[in-house]
Amino acid sequence: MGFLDIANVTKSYGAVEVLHRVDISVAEGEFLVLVGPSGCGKSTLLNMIAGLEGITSGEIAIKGRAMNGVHPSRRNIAMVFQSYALYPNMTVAQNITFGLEMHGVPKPEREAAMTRVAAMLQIDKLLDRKPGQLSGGQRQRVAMGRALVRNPDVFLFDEPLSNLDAKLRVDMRTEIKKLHQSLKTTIVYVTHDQIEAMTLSTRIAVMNKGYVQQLGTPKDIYDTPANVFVATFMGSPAMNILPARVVMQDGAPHAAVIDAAGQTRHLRFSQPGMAGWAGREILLGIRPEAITDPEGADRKSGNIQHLSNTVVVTEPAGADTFVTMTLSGRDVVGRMRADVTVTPGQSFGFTINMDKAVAFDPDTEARIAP
Amino acid sequence: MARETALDLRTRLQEWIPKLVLAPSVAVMLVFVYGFILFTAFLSFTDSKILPSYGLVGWHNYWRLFQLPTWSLAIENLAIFAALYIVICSVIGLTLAILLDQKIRGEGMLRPIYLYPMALSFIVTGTAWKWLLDPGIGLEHTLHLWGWTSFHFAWIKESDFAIYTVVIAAVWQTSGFVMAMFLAGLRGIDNEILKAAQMDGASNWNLYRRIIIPQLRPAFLSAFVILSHLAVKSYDLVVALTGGGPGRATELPATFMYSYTFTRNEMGVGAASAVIMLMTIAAIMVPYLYAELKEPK
Amino acid sequence: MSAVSQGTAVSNGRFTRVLIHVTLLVFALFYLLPLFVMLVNSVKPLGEITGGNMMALPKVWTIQPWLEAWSTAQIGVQPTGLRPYFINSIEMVVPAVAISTLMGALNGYVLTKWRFRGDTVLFGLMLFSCFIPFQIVLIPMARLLGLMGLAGTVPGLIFVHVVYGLGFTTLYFRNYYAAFPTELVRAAQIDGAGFFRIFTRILLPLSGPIIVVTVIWQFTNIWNDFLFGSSFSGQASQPMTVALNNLVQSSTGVKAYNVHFAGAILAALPTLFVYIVSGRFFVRGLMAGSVKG
Amino acid sequence: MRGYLGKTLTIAAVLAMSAGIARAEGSVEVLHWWTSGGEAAALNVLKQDLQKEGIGWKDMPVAGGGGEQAMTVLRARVTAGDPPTAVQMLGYDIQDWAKQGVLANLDDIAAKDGWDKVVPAALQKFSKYDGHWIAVPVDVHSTNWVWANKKLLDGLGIAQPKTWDDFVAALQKVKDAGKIPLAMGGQPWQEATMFDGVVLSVGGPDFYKKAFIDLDPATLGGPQMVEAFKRMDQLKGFVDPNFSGRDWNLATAMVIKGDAAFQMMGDWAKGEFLRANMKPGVDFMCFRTPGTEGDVTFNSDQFVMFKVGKDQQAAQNAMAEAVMSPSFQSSFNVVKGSVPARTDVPDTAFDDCGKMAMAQLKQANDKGTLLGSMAHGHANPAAVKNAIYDVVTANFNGDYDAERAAKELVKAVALAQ
Repeated sequence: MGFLDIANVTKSYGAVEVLHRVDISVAEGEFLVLVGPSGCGKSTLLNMIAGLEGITSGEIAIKGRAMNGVHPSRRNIAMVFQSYALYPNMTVAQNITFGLEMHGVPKPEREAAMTRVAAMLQIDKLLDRKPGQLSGGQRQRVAMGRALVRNPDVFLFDEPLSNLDAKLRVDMRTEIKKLHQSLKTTIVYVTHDQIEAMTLSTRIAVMNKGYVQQLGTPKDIYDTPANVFVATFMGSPAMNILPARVVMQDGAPHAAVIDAAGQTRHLRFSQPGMAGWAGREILLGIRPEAITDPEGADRKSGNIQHLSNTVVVTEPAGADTFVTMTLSGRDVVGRMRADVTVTPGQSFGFTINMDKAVAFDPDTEARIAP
Repeated sequence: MARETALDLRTRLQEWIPKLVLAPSVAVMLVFVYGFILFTAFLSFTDSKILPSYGLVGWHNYWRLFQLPTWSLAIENLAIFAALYIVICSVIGLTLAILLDQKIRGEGMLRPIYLYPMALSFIVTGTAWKWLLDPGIGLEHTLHLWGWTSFHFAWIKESDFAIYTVVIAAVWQTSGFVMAMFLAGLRGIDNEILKAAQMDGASNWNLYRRIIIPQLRPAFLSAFVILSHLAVKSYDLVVALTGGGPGRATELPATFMYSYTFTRNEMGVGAASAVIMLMTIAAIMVPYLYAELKEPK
Repeated sequence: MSAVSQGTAVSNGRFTRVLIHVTLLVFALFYLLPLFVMLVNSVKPLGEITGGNMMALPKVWTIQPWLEAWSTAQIGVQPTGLRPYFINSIEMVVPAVAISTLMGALNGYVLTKWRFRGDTVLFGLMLFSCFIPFQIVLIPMARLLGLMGLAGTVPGLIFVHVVYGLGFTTLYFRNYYAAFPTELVRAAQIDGAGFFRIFTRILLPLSGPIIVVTVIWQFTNIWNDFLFGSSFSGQASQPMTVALNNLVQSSTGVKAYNVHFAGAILAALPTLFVYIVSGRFFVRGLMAGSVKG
Repeated sequence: MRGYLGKTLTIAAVLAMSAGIARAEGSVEVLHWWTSGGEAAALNVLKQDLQKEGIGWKDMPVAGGGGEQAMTVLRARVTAGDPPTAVQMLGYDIQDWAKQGVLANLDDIAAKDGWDKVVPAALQKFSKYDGHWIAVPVDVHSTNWVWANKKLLDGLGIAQPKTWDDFVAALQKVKDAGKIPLAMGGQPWQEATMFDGVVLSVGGPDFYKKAFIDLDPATLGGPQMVEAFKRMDQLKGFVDPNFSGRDWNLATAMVIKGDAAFQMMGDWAKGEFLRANMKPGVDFMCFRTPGTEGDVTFNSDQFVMFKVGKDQQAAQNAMAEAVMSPSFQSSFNVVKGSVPARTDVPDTAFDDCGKMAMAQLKQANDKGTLLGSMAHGHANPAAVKNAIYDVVTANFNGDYDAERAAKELVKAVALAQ
């Protein structure tokens, strides 16, 4: 049994089930990120943990105590909202201490806790201001202060960074990560941004259409995505997905793809087990960083495949250059070193690290794990 | 909501408190509005005269109602009055709001001047209006004294035009209020959009017609609710201004209902007219409310 | 809720601006005309008025009509003027406005922040109740007030005004609170505040503008109400409008128009005061509330 | 509130009693529409009379229309089970309320003070229901009056017209002289008040009775009624174009100022002349609508007594007696411009018009030509009265010609019954 247990939880509005049998167990000190596109049910799940929405069936327990029907304020949780939800009529100090006041904490203790948190978040100079007088980043800190001061068992974050500009978002991300590392608290964090999910979490639950698509460490999720949805949702640029046919050549399974010139090309699988799919169609998934120029190929890889093909577009992005080719009728992006020289229309020798390639069943879109 | 698992006491209480808080209002409304409407509907089928009585007479009161020339006149008048009143109030309100929004010096002075009529009861402003509109002593008379002898304005004395004077006085009373609603709407519009549109080369006319006025939709809707409710209830206005005259030319359903229920001792007919009036209001308002309140899921 | 900005970003030429000012002034004259008639006739002797001199300035100025309307005019058998009825009206208006506003606020709060199945239907029903013609409620209301023992009392009158004010007060607050992020309430719930604490500590302190709008609306309507005031008040609690009506609607007696106009302005002073003083907040309140969907 | 008030009044009553001549106790609550000016002051006399007897007066004034607003309030009060002690009322309304079984019985005092003998029978028709006294009449107004500016008439050489034709000739003469012949307020009740006199002038008391009291359809639609409407059309030719909606006292002011020569209005108009310091017979003239000499169409304000608790009956009876006392009848009616509702009151306090009216009332009562005014609800019930208003005002405002009006009158009256 974990610190926070979500067991078989479903949620329905009337006849419509919006969350289907969610099962997640979170250990103490873990940083769980719920990620998915909007409408996937991640915020609903968070609200259910918070007690802001009822549980249709199943159970949510914190520290072994069932929380179904327990009032939000009795769950010893704290939550940071997307809009921060700072009380506009109260000062920063009042905002931070309101929860303590509601829980009957005496004033001196409240003051002490507030001073501590304010110092930690560097908002001690803002205590007398009203939220309307603060910048976005400052509001974010106050919202976190309000959560921290309660010293809760579980922190809940509902897309806390999505209202910040890009630079501030990166800074605050680091800040949250530091905070987690120093406080060792249990956090459930909702975001639609897969980079936040990857960078912050100890574990990720990728959600779509009310289902948890995959639950695992960032590395699991990235390297062995459970299905096409997870594969394409996590990672930027997204994983290339292209139809291929499994053929046997020299006793080893190959993926047969078609290049820009209409020629069939064979790429050998690293997994011999793919032989079981011989003669059948699959979806081949290759991350852009697994498609490089010959010099940029991963030296540790045991299976580098070469493929020359026509370049469609090149996009220099500073640290890397993204090069697009056409394979099996799809645009396939590769990630080259910055100083590679390619021009559109030219034929170029791509190297593909087939160790990192994954295959999906075209019918179920589930990953084929040979 | 589907059946939830058991809740703790506090949560259960919190679930119930909102409903308990709302309950008195709902109860009061059901009894004192809808209960009374049902009671009135019942009365319309009885032989009630001076006080309610409970002898049923079927549709007789409705039959009599539609025999009365004054009733059809009252309905006709309401249609004219409500349409003109709502349209003119909205147009004047919007115009004033737009003009007042042009960084006018003295806005603080003008705004209360436009608003104050709403604060006055028609018991006496009615008399002031009656005098103003009376050609013998009011505006026409004064302008004649000032030398504009061809000026003629005697609508209040003419059966076919008197209802328009009721519109004038009603517009005077509420257009300022409507102005305030539109002004509020205008102030709520993001100025960045306007700047962008101006850079796109939109003329002021186009700016208002294409960009600003469409954004005032909520203000139009609120104005519509308030104006139509005032139009339907207009009673003291007519009583004070024309007393329903000349003849019965400015009778409205509200004055008709009052006079049959209370001064002519024909409560049954009065109730029947009230039912017709309520059904008319419902026919207009229910679709509107439905459209407004439908859940945007 | 953002503050009232200083007008639009649209700009005009010089000629247009002159035209705008002229138009606005013409309208101002239109709105002021009846008030002018009332004022000018309240300071001239009756003979000048019945003498056909209604629009002109007085030849003889007098404040006698004002004094008379205030303290010596015959209202019923007592020559008290309007003065005592002010107190009656205030005793009725203040609680009625306060209660209906508070209930409207609570209703709006529930209907936006504690939604439940069927709440929209309830709200629709409440909104439609604004349209009930008051003429039809008189008789059944009188009966029920009699049964409740409230007939002819101030609490009875307050009750009636609260009942028929609820539709609009709820509408105003619902629209205002609808614009508030629900997250505020959730945050407060997690912080441990209950239903009433969230209301008093968070929503109410932010409701200033809409309270102004609602209070103005209710104050004006209740202060100016005549039908309920005359039907449900007792002989010692008749409100201002009934007294004013008694003053101006003599059946077969002499009509002292100058006293009537003075009385009318006196009777309207509280509402005028409320409008002029809070006019600025009024627009702001409308902006924050009732013009949003 | 109630308790507090009750206490105050009790204390007031106790004080009044200890002051001396106390016969009854308690208080009366009076709903009326004499809310302003002279008539309210006149009613104050009654209040003081009662206070001398130790009876408190709770005033419940509600103005509006001819008591329309007060009748609405009365409905609310009766429905709430809290009726006032006494209510000012007119004509058929009294009978309508009596049918509801909510009125008190005054037979004992009536017998004691001999009301049957002194109150004209035509008034008793309203003050009694089913043979029992239920109301006390305060005054008798009559509506078939013409008021005239004497100076203006003298200047034009016009004598008091005796016949309808005289009257029309006089009006024409004024018109030719460039003055307004007939001052008029175009409100349905004012038009109906004129119509009272006109109908009486066309066919005399019998026709009037048949049409307005018996509501005989043949009479209502007959040639005499057409003639009556034609006379209304005639009169319309003599009013100024701005008549509609004008208050009656502004019309009176036109006569007072000498802008207009005549006004056809009830005797309450007299007060306006007196207020303007004009003397009857010298500055202004009062005479019956030409052709109605010796007949009187009246309306009478009455205090209708409602059933009250036992503890208040004594006060109620005392009030009834006080209203009927000759001294109050005299003092009140002098102020009001009307005449006393009992025929044995001395006319010493009254002016010439008043003396004339009192004499004519007695005469009409003896002759049986004292008729209830249609315009003021003393000829038929409210529903019928208003139906007649509808037609009269439609005719006077030019919607119906005389023939059509007579036809519509039959229809409207039938529908309202």
